[in-house]
Amino acid sequence: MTTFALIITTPPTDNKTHTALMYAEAILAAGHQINGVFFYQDGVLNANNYVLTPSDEINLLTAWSDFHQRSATPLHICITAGERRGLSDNNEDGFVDNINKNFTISGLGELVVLTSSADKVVQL
Amino acid sequence: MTTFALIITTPPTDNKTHTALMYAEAILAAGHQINGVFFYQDGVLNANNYVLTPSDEINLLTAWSDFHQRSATPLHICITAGERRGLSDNNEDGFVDNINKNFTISGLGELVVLTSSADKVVQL
Amino acid sequence: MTILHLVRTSAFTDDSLKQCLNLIASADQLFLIDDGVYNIHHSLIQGLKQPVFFLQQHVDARGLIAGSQQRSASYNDLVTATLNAKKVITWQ
Amino acid sequence: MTILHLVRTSAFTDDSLKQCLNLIASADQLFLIDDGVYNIHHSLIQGLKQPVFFLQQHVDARGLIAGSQQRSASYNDLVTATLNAKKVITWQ
Amino acid sequence: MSSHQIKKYAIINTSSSFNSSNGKDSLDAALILASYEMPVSLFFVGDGVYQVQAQQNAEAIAAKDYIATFKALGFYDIKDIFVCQQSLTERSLTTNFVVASAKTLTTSEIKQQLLNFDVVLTF
Amino acid sequence: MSSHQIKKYAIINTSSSFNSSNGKDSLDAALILASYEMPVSLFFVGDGVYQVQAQQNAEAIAAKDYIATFKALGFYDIKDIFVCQQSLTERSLTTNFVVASAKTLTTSEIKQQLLNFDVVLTF
Repeated sequence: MTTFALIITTPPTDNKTHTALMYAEAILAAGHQINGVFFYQDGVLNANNYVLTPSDEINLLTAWSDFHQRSATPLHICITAGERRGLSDNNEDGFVDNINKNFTISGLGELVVLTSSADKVVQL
Repeated sequence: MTTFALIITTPPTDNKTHTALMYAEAILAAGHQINGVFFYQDGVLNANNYVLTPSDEINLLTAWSDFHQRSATPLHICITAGERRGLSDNNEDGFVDNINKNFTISGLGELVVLTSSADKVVQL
Repeated sequence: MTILHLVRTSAFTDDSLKQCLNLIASADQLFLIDDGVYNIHHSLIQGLKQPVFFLQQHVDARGLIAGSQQRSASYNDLVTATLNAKKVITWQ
Repeated sequence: MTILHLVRTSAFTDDSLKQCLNLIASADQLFLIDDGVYNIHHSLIQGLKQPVFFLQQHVDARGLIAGSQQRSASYNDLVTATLNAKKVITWQ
Repeated sequence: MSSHQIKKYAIINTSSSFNSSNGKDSLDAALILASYEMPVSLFFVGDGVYQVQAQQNAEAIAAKDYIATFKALGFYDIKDIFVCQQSLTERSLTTNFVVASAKTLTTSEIKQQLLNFDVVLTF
Repeated sequence: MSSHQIKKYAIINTSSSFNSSNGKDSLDAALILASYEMPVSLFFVGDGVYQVQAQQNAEAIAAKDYIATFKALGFYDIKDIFVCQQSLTERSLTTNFVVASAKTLTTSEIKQQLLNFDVVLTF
């Protein structure tokens, strides 16, 4: 069994993000393990509870959440990148935490931990 | 006096958006009028109240808000594009309207109205 | 009446400038802004018949030195260019 | 051990494939995914020494017909290619 | 502020089918313009020519099949669909288009066409 | 899950200075890797070579001046900064770099260098 770390930098409006999910599924299907998926840059938008997609289109938030729940794969978001793009873990006046609970709030340090501990690092 | 309609499709993390603001300022400084700015695609992220930027960087939400308040230029966001990117005018459980009050919630129809009524249309 | 073409990307990376030059008419204007100013040193715009303007602030930000064939412009000049054109096409 | 190069963009629009080919070693592998599959018909990859793979689903989605010089692959093949390489470089 | 009037719109598509949301967002804009009875012509240049190719299958990558809507453009009175011949040739593509009414034009012909419009948008 | 270990990282920068947040996001990643004592080498290829040019002035466009931080990379023990000679030449650029320790390499030399790393990231 080989361990993987994935880095995702594309938003849910970009089909490349679906590719990343399919690749993650294929890793698990082949019997390997993903130590964690790190969402950076526009990738953090995948964790936004506020994102709505029309009912005839794939909802990547639902898809990632389902992936997490089936596999227990940690999904990390870079909170600094998130704050620049409208994600917030703040519940004070005028704010509601909009980061989906299937994602873990992390910093760039987690990128280092994940990529240095996995056998394979793939950026998608 | 010439009337302008501007279409902005770039997010606040992209310096091209600052260019658009500087261009809008120059239009007004030259004595012309902007009938409206229409934010489409990733441009809608400019209206997100949740976006935080470090204190040593320009905050485009503040800058657009200030521009609106000084000039009364209407700033429209395409709500469909917004919903795909984490903007919400919903105040139900788990949501707080995060669209800045200096922006008007609109649909693509407003793009038609603005561009067909202005003397000049510029997409930035 | 002419078309004002705004080019916002580097032709060393993408093909926006190329698409623009395929469709620019001889009476049109080319205006380089944002990363489009990197094109002041691109072979595609050497010897163009059309006047080529660039936003001076965007050249300054990138530490470039413009050649003598292209013309420095301000945001106010960009507004004027818009007024003088029938319409604008933005290549980004 | 070799490098697996993933190319995700069309070389007709941007220069990712070109950057990749500048740095690909003769023992490396090239794997086209996403818009990178448009490159199956680009002159840059004709006659390459390295094997060129493409994700069949991504070719199908775009209505392309692959030539015989490139090799159809599944996501499972992409995982295998990752396992067989020492490291991966993603050009996007 | 003047009320809106009829203007002629050109939309130039330079993006491939699925790499960004440009293709779909452009089509949405074209349809809404048409619903306001604005004349709209669509141009496909550069990688935009991939959008009008037949045999695409968005479902293979779980993408929205906005391509299918091209076939319905006639119902929206969008009749002018122009595809750049040079861009097709560069990409070894045929004129097997998803919409039968699409016509190929040379870059010179597109340049001439562009004189006819009041507003030009690019996606 | 194994705990993390020291790995050698290469970061390849292909983006220009200000068009996207890639330049700054890449530098942030490099600095955090260095703070975890991972050896990091930076490569600048394609339009990435614009990032290391001297005389840039981010303030002229109200951008964050992350370029200034390149000068401090030595303090973070990031000593290997490699710039693609071919990309410089194509763009008519000089070797007047913002960071004195930057070295130019040919594409063949970069290809050789890449053999030395465990992880390669691109921005």
